Amino acid sequence: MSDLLKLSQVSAGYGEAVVISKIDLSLKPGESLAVLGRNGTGKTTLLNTIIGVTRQRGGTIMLDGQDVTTTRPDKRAHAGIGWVPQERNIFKSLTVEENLTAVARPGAWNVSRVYEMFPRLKERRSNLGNQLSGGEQQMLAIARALVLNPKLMLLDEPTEGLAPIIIEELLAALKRIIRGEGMSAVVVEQHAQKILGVTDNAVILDRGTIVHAGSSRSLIEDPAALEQHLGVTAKKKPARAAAH
Amino acid sequence: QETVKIGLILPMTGPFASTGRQIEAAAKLYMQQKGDTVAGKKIQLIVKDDTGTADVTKRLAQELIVNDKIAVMAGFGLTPLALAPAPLATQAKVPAVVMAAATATITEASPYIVRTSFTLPQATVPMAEWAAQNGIKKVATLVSDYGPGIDAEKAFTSAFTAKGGQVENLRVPLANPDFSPFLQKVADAKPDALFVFVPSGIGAQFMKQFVERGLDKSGIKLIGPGDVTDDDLLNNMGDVALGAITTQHYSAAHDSPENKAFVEAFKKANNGMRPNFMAVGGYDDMHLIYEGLKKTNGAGGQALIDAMKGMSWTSPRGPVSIDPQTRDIIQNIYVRKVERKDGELYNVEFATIPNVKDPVKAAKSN
Amino acid sequence: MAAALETKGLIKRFGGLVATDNVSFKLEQGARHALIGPNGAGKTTFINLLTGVLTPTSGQILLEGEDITRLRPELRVQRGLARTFQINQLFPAMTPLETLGLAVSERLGGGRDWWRVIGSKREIVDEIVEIAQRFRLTDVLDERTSNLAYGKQRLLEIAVAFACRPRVLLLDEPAAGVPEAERHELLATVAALPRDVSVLLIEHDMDLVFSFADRISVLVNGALFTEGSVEEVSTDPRVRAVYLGESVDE
Amino acid sequence: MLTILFDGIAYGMLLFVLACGLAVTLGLMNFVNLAHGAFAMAGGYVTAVLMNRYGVPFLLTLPLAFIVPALAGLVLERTLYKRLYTRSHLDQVLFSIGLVFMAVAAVDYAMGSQQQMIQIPTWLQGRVEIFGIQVGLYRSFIIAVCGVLVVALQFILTQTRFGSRLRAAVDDPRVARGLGINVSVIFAATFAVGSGLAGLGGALGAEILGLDPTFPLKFMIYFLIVVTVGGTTSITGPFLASLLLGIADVAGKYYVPSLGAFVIYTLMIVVLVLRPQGLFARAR
Amino acid sequence: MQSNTADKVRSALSRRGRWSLGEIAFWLVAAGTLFFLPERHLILNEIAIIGLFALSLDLILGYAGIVSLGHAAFFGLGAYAAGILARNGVGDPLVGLGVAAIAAAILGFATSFLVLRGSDLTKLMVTLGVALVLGELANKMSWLTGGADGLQGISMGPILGLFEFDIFGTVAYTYSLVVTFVLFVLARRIVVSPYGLSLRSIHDNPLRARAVGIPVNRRLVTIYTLAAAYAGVAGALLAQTTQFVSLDVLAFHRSADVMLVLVIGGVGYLYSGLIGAVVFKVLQDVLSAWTPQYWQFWIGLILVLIVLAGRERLTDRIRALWPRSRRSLAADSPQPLQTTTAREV
Ligand SMILES: Nc1ncnc2c1ncn2[C@@H]1O[C@H](COP(=O)(O)OP(=O)(O)OP(=O)(O)O)[C@@H](O)[C@H]1O
Ligand SMILES: Nc1ncnc2c1ncn2[C@@H]1O[C@H](COP(=O)(O)OP(=O)(O)OP(=O)(O)O)[C@@H](O)[C@H]1O
Ligand SMILES: [Mg+2]
Ligand SMILES: [Mg+2]
Repeated sequence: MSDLLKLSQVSAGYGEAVVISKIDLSLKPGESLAVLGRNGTGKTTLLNTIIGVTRQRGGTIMLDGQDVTTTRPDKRAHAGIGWVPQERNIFKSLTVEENLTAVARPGAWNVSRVYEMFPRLKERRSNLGNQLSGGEQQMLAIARALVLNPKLMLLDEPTEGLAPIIIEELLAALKRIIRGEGMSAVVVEQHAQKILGVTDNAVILDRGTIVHAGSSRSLIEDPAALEQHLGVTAKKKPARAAAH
Repeated sequence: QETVKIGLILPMTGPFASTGRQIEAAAKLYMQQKGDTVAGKKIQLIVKDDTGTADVTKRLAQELIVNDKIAVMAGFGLTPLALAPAPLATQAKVPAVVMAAATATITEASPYIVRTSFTLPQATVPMAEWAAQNGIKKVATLVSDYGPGIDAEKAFTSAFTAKGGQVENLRVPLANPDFSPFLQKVADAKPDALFVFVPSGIGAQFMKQFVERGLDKSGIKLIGPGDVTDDDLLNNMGDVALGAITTQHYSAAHDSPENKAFVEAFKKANNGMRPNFMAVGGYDDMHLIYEGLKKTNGAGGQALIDAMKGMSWTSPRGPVSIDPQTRDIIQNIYVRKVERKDGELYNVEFATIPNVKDPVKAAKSN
Repeated sequence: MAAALETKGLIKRFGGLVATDNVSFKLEQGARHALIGPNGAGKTTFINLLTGVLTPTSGQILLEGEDITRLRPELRVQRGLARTFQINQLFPAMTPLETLGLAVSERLGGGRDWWRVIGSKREIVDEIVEIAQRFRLTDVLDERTSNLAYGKQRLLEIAVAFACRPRVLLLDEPAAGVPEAERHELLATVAALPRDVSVLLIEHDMDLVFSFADRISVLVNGALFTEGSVEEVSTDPRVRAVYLGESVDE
Repeated sequence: MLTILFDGIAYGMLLFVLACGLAVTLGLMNFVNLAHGAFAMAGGYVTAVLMNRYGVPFLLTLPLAFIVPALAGLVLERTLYKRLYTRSHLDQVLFSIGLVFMAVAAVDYAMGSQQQMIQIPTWLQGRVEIFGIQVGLYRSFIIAVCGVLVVALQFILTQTRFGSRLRAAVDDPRVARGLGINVSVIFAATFAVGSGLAGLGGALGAEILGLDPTFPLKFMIYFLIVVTVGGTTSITGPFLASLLLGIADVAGKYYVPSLGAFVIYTLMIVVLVLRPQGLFARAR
Repeated sequence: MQSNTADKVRSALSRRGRWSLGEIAFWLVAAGTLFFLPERHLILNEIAIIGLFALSLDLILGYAGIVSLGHAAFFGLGAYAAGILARNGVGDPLVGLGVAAIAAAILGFATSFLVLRGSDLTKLMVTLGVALVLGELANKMSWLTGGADGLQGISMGPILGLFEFDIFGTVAYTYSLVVTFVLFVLARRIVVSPYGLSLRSIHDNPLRARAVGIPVNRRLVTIYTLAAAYAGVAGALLAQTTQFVSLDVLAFHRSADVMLVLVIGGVGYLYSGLIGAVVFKVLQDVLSAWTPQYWQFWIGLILVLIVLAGRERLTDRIRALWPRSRRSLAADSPQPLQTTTAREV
């Protein structure tokens, strides 16, 4: 099967600075990819370049066989990308429901279905965007991307600020959607352990370049790589802080 | 060849731009007709835009005096614009010829100020007299709430009550888009006539709303100094203006050969624009300066101002002279009524009050 | 001894919604206390009430025994109550250096000082350096804050609260956006504060909560649901049902 | 008494007609377009020129008074304004004031500095008596047009997706784009409509307010007052604010003429101090 | 390592206080014009006054983020205060300046409470309203102000009892320039102090500013009052050097012009007002001499072009002449002004 998303030699940055350089990536339909890396290594920049809101400096991006390198972000969204930005960016002067209806596109995911997934949002449907709690905003950001009915979801730290029980449900749902409905996803995460159980493949970014790529499974089983690139000491409970 | 410089300071932009335009056009027309040489010297006109702001007028006047060494300055569209440079005129002994500003006191601010336009009381008092003589007993006055408006109100009220009339005063803010509450008050008061003074640009708006409210039909006569029926705008106002009775020193319809020639030349030079009372002020002022310079052989200063005093000539508006005491103009005031003439609207003069002096200063000297 | 921070019957309504429902809560001196609860339970609202960003509909707030319910926010800070925000609240057009310098000099009463250049005081400089090093901000001190990566901004957010040298520190999801590997270090920095500083932590990362806190309160639908030691709360089946889910182990 | 009320309403509606375009560009798009008055002036001049030079009937000129400024707005938006959405408000102020200066001088050059007059058709002149009060026909006409406008705008903004998409695009254009909203088209369309409304307002208002090259500067303050007092998040806000200001102004000038000039300003200050987001802003 | 960082920190922080060559050159040139441009002293005087006026607006707009479209209220009040004083026999210019500053400061203090809340637009309109009301008052109180005719009969004594104002404007310009310089030095001192930094932080994010213990309202009130006093002094300078005051010292265009001047110059580095005043006035003077009727068109065009060419980039370049305002440490390019200040937590 041909690639849904293919990045070749993509570079991007802000102003003078180049933040990510020469990234190669590809993703088949129904496949999912975790993007890991320390702070400031360019994970967000990578996602933002795929959706097109960061200025691309070089390379090409193919979406579903089309070259979208110079395509406007809204066109890319129409072509099937759903985006959950890191800072959530809820439209603050729209109600919860308007946040959804303003962007919704026809398909399997409609407003009532995302309300089922996040009942909390239904309770808050007429709150304005800036009258939501942090976690509620995160749910809304995810829901908002879903009602676009994308082929490809770009999720930038989607579990941030969510209660453990919701994370659990969200990850389960993600798994279901990817496996069951053939949606693809690129997920940026800080919780390597959690996300690797969901995605098929994983890459690790460091200073704007890919320093590790492979299947999620192999990465979980490779604590040395995790330790080296992310500093994660797998499953070791850190000692309680000295003062205790 | 020596040059004599005349500094012309006018509001060329902003809300009073049309005043500046009329005067500039008239002054240029005069120079074009009479040539730019007087007493063997070349006349140079320097036009400056003061945007209607007094401190700018003053600075421009000062620069003209200090840097350009002008012999005489002229222009001054509004009262504060004329008052601001007055001390300079005194200090530098440069005559200042006021072409537009109409508050009575201006010429008292400096012995170097002469005026070729008019003073508001000069145009207003005859209106009061005419009204009293023509069966009008009760008048409501409506003026813009600023210096000249208040001047007009005072002059009219005192002259009209002196003749036994009854007056009710109303003032509207200068920036006032809608006259309805004031007109409603007038309607409630049911006077015989409404005396109105608003700056000329606003006049048209006022006229329309006056008619829209049906006040003309309820028998209230519209009277006032000529600003509301400014010649510049009158024709465009349409029928609403018909019948308004005003007193002023100039109408484009004034019947004299001098005026016919002036109006025609003015229109020709300014693609059809009709001269108004501002224009005639500018035109006469150039005449005054030219004649003055002829007498002084091109010298400015004290000699020029002395030469101007008492000068008399026949202007497009009729016979005029400069009062040697007050340096204000003495002129005929005409009572006019807006009528249609050859398909256009004009202030048609039907009565003349000859040789009117500024009543304020006349009262003082008595 | 009075509790470091105490609320009595605190209520906040947003229209019809009761976001804080009659909360009577005590933060003991020197406590390492965590506040957890489902999304939208009212945790942030609670902090906003404590710090004066919001005014309560009714109820009382006591800081070290003194009623501060109506006190202006900045005066609470001056009395030693500092916080971090769930969503970064920084000075985007200033540099971390300036941000920290500002916080330190304000605390030292320098904000009224209008005749001296800010860098001229030694104690200020030393403290900036100390905090910057502690939060690994030295390399970005001179960058514009809005250009920093999110994680650095997050660190700055916490560093600013530290710079206020609080006696009571309220942390609203401080680890959000911080990579897994660094979270524990961050919290260790917090835990290493002098013992007389009391800390209230809101966090959804249970690893952190359990390793940091000695006491946990659970807020659900605006009301206090339960309170107890780590052991008690983490094994409470009701807490599992509404909040923890199954995957959290202890 | 009732006449005063009617006059107040009519005056308020006139203010609204003039300001509603600004309520759209400033209020909804959050673009400080001080050149609003220039578009209004354009509409006024379209009507004046068509009527006076070509004898087109008043009513027929109105659609053109909408369309011509709307097209001008569209062209300017596509070429210039669009570069300024992301800029600071100060840049927007500077830019739009620059445009105003240019418009003022250009119109002055082309049309002269004097007042332009239009003759409204006779069936709109004069007054009739309804329920014992004298009402001006033209003012009633303005009230009617205004009513239609309010209903239509309110409908579009609250009941259609266009409205929420517009607000989304204003809140966060970058993310709105990333979520499939064609921000450029929405902004261009909205801007064009805002300019068109301004033009329509100028054409309708010329009869009462007069029309000369300084129009955009002279009435700028009034537009801004209406939009600020009404709050910038809706159309009904400015509408109600216009009514309030119109009635208060007319009544104030009628009953206490000596304080007439203060009424509208003081009212504005009081309202804004008590409700800084505007009288009818959505709860935030 | 520790001391190394400390040194860097110290120098980065105190860099802002040092006078750079660019600045010194600026003031030397300004002083030089006293000798080199004797015919232009009148307009230079006006430039100095407008520059001071814009500087005062910069204090609140550029540093504290309070936009104002009614700054002429203080300018006008200062002008009238100085003018009325001089008309009633107190002709000493410095006394006039002092009284004008105090009068304007009192008005500033009283009205500062109106601009603490609300969006930028609200602040614009409230300040505008204050100025308009004041203008109407001045019109109504013609017994005191001379109303629309303007205040006449101002006669100024010599400065310090030594220097009489001359018709060439040399004394006037020297006087205005010296006053502007002194007040500039003071303002410069203030903005690099911790107090000045706290103003910038309030501008940036008032919510966070409160959360580090800054009494936001009090700071805003003080700076607003100070800026009002500055504007009052500028107004007094105008009244004293032109010996005339009319209603348009309070007019809307006065507030609008000063805003333009400041924005042209670049907002937020104190020189903005001065540079803007030079640029704007010189342009206006040249263009209006060239085409008195249509100069506005060209000014407008230039404004549009300045913005399109990236005003902020242009002014950043000027700013770069001042080392303390290195990109990252500058009172940065104005943030997009928010229409709502209600930031959600
Ligand atoms: N708007 C911007 N302007 C300039 N530089 C930026 C901007 N946004 C990010 N950067 C820089 O780009 C680099 C990468 O940032 P990015 O946000 O992509 O990192 P990230 O991997 O997502 O980090 P985090 O885990 O903190 O979210 C950082 O060093 C940051 O300083
Ligand atoms: N200004 C407001 N108006 C109306 N409702 C509000 C407002 N602010 C917050 N809320 C509601 O109050 C509830 C409590 O919000 P709060 O931010 O305190 O939750 P939280 O416990 O911090 O949640 P999270 O863990 O998601 O951050 C939420 O449901 C939110 O929608
Ligand atoms: Mg990121
Ligand atoms: Mg929260």
